[in-house]
Amino acid sequence: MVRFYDVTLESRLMLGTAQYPSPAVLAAAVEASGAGIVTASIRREAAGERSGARFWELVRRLGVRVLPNTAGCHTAREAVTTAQMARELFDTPWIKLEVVGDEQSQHPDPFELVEAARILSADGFQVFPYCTEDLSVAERLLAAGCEVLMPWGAPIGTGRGLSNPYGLRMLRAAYPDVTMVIDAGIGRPSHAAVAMELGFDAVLLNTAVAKAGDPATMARAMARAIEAGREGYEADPIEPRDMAEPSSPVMGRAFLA
Amino acid sequence: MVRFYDVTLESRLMLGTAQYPSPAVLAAAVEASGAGIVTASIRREAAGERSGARFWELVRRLGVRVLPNTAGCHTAREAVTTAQMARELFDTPWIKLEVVGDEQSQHPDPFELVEAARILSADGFQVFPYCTEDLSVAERLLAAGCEVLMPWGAPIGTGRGLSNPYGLRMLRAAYPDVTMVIDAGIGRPSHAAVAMELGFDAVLLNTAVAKAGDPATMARAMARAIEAGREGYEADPIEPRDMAEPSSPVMGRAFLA
Amino acid sequence: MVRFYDVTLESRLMLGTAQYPSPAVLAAAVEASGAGIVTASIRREAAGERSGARFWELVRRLGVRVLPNTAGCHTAREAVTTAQMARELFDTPWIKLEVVGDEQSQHPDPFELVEAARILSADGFQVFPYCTEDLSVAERLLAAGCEVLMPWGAPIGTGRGLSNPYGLRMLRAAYPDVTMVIDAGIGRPSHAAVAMELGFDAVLLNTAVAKAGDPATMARAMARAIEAGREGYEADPIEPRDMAEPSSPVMGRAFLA
Amino acid sequence: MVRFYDVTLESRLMLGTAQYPSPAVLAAAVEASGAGIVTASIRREAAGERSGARFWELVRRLGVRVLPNTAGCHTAREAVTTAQMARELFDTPWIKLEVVGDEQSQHPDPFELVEAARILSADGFQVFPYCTEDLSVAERLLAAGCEVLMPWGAPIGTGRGLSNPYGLRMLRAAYPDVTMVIDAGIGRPSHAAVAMELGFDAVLLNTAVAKAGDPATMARAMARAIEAGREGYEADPIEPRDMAEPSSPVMGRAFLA
Amino acid sequence: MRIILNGAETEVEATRLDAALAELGYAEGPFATAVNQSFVHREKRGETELEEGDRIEVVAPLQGG
Amino acid sequence: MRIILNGAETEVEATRLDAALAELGYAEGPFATAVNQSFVHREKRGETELEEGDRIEVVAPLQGG
Amino acid sequence: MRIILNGAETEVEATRLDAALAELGYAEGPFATAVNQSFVHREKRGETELEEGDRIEVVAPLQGG
Amino acid sequence: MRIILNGAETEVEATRLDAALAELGYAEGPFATAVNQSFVHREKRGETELEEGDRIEVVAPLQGG
Repeated sequence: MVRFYDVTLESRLMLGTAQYPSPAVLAAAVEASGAGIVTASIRREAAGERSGARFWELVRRLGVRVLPNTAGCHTAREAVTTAQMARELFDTPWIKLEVVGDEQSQHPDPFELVEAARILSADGFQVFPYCTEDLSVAERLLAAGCEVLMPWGAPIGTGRGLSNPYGLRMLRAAYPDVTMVIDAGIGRPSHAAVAMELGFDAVLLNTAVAKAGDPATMARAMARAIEAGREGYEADPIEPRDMAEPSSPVMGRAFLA
Repeated sequence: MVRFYDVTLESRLMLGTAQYPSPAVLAAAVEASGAGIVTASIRREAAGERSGARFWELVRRLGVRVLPNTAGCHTAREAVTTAQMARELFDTPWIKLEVVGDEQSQHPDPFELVEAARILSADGFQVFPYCTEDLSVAERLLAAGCEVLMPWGAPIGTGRGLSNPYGLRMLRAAYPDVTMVIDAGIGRPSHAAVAMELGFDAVLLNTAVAKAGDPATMARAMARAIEAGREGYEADPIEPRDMAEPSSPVMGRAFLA
Repeated sequence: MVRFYDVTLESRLMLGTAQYPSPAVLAAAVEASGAGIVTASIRREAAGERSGARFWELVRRLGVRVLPNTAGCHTAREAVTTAQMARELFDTPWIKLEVVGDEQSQHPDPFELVEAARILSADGFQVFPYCTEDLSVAERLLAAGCEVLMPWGAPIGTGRGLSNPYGLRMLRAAYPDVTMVIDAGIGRPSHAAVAMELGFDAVLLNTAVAKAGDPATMARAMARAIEAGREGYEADPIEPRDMAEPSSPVMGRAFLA
Repeated sequence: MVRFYDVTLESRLMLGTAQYPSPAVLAAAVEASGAGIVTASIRREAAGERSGARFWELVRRLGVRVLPNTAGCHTAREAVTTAQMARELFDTPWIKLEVVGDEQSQHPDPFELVEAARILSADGFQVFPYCTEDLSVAERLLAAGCEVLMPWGAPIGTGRGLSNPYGLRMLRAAYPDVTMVIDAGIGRPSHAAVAMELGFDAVLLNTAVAKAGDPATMARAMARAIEAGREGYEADPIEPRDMAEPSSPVMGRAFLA
Repeated sequence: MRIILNGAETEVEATRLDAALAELGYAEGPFATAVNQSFVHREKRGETELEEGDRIEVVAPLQGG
Repeated sequence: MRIILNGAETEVEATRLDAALAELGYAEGPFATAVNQSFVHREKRGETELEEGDRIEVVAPLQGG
Repeated sequence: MRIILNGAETEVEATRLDAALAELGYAEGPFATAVNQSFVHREKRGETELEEGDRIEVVAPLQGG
Repeated sequence: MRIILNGAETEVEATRLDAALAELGYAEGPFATAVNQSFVHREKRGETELEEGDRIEVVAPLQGG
């Protein structure tokens, strides 16, 4: 069970809805993933276009919560307005707050991010900030009112797995009671399992599933890996040892040489 | 589905039976793992001791196949005699062939291993050799009649995860159709997932489960990680990328700056 | 040749002066390192204590430039005052600007850091900010007037080597013409070589030398590793390949099988 | 100082002579490397071809020892005959014994290798076997009379750095007094430094230097990295720490907040 | 009156946001609005006067990561 | 006759393996045997003659990895 | 007058920084000063009046990383 | 007599290795020899009789890794 503000969910996987080959594949992936939350975005719509309505209808049928994002925003101001529009559209106080420094790396801009988080929290939003493993930024986001953090694993869409596991471990240790979701950079199930073994509470995925050869199977694989990593974390794993030791008992071995 | 000689099984996890806090915990772990195969060993028994019988009874009740091993053997001769005794005891042609070079690292001795594999295969055994990622050794084991290979992930009991993923990848690529089981060295679910993502067919675990704080939960975690890794392998994962790419569409973004 | 503001130096190693077993060992290490710059700090001095004077005398005799730091500062205000006192004491516009978020991890606080960098640059300082690999922070530090950046390799004193080589690579690529010094986290010569192979301009070391069993030898080793890494970077290294390729010619091989 | 049989040398770098853009570049690289030993091969020569003589003349002028190899051999028999021809040509009892399992990966074949090592050692050769990190193979090579081992870092020409540092560390620990040279797989100076920091005695390089954009500079870089790594090993480096600690003293810090 | 609708110059006769949207063809369906980079709540559209050159954004839900 | 049973010197009167095992108390239960490092099949125990100093191994199943 | 010198309460008679430092025994040697968290340049010490409770920092060079 | 020289069929009149090499044009310069996969020492070439179909290898130093 993982808590996001006043909501408690079973699944520790959040799934992005972009980049799938078709709405049907998206729906199959969401179902296979067992995700309780999907992310969504907003964009300009021409009069009579109706694509927003179709997407909205699709999401409704999936029966999952929606976490709208502020993708593409570079300033606090843009992000705040985007969040306000998203709140009206999706009818939720939740906002995945993305304020990025450049198009190329899509890295979070901590300055604009913290400012936007302050404004939005004060305005009643429940902010899920996409951030780095920076401890000072985390501290300010929490002070701004965030009850969830979404540190990146690696830049969006890279599929590299965790770039800085040591830094993420320090972040986890610094705020053990804050819900933290690894967002972005996951490519394979093992990456997601590592994130969970480090003690993170959930993982948000998109490209790794949407662009896999078989998105629904990958969605299920990710869901299993996330559960596996969580259970592994909870089951108190053995520490790595430097030298080998036999696992079969050596006492009582028959002497046959 | 994974094939071990003429047997085809659903589960890709093999579980060792040593080092559990109690028989009850062992039984719970086997059940939680869903393993279709457990490993076992043999040792000297005093007259009237009955501990062998009790273990045998326990294994029978679990309803799984047994893969006996030749743990602790240092020469082909020892291993052959041990295998023959195990065949009589466990009533199976299967033998997990361990012939190790020293007590400390428990590393496979390729020379004695290949010789033992030749003798045992000729004698009707179905040999599961515990080996390294060495391509020449693999070639000779296959020539000796082995239809399964069990390359180590890392030395037994270390829980370090794969020491040489590159070498294992080369071994997998060299013999894509041979059933290969990563045996030893796994510590966490993510390690098992990595092994499966490299295309290995199954994983054998013991210490990581038996010595975890909660063996049954860890057993289930490992089972999930193995399935996750396999599905990830089959679902054709994305390639890691060097640079970020937004997952939300950038076209049509509202201009709010 | 590496440029720090208006000074150009041969050596790409900066050495910290703390934690040595004795002043003599410090002096030997500085000499063995060939460093052109050492770092220093300031602290409260009791009347008549003279330890500041003795340290100052030692540094003078070493004939190297001094880069004073603001170690231990947690706010821009503290750092600014510390820098001003250091400027008077060391008679240099250079300041290694450290503004850290907590005692435990000594991680740079980007908010206080950027503010202090703005104030100090405007006041005529030549600021060497101790920062992370964060691209947005780097951008603001450069905008504040910094002409050198000092991203961490890993937290101070950990000796782990680079925690996030991918992030550091992105930072290097984003600002190819800015002098960048990897500061903190280096433990072994190979760590320093890796930093230089990534294209960084210099490395600042302290604990790895001061706490080594033989500081002078380690200082020389680090100096060599830094040169080696730099030359390796400049010599255009081969790309890693996935598969082997014989280095001895295969054409014309005698047929002896 | 490193000992190869009855010869003791200053330099811990051996350089291969293949794949350079020209003999002049080869000569410049050897000189820049300070290597005391270069490797060479043999091949079929047509009557009147004289290319062997020209190469031989070049090597002579370099004033370094030659370690001929048996590159391309797949069986003990081939390797033995090749070694015998090499001994006559190069007038040295030294032979770098390569017996590889396939053209693709150029991995050492332990079975043919050990047999060839036995025959050649008995015939008076001083054998430098190209092997893996396998402890049982090492044991047999030493028993065969080898006083030097040349475990691979990674497959020849891959430039990946050490594939299995843990396995190499175990090999080093098992035979601390045997001269061991990391042969093959090095791509960058830091890779060579890592090998030396693990306690290996020397490094043999070829492709990384010959195919670098600037071979002479890379040769010098590698030489420095090898010295750096060795000195780092000898200087007793600090252990990596998990959490940061300040390197500047915290006692006596001015209170300016 | 000339306004900028989703980045493109457009002529509208209406002077209030709700009327302008209707005139431009935005009828049903979920959409949200901003004028000159500030959000305009659905219920405030009727009282939002437009001026020459105002930048109006009309957005709808879209898949996102 | 003195034999080595699982590494320990032991006296037995029986001269065949099956009888020796019975004499030593190995009755029911799964066990397997080797004499002088060679496996002796369950059904060959009756025809296996023991000699002074023979090394007999009696093993049973055990948990293993 | 009571001041805080490097964190410790201290009495001084002097009312200007330069005189207070001399009174407290800071003579030669490199040191730098701050009063109430603001740097006081060496040449400004003579014109810096102290008040009851002022926090004075006197610092010197030290090894650092 | 037909031999295989470095993998190619060749005719020689000489019946000893040293003479055959001279006839084939191998004069000065460092080279080493094998016949039928066995090394023939420089000083044994004069006493090495060749037979029809013998495989002769003549090798010289070459750069190598």
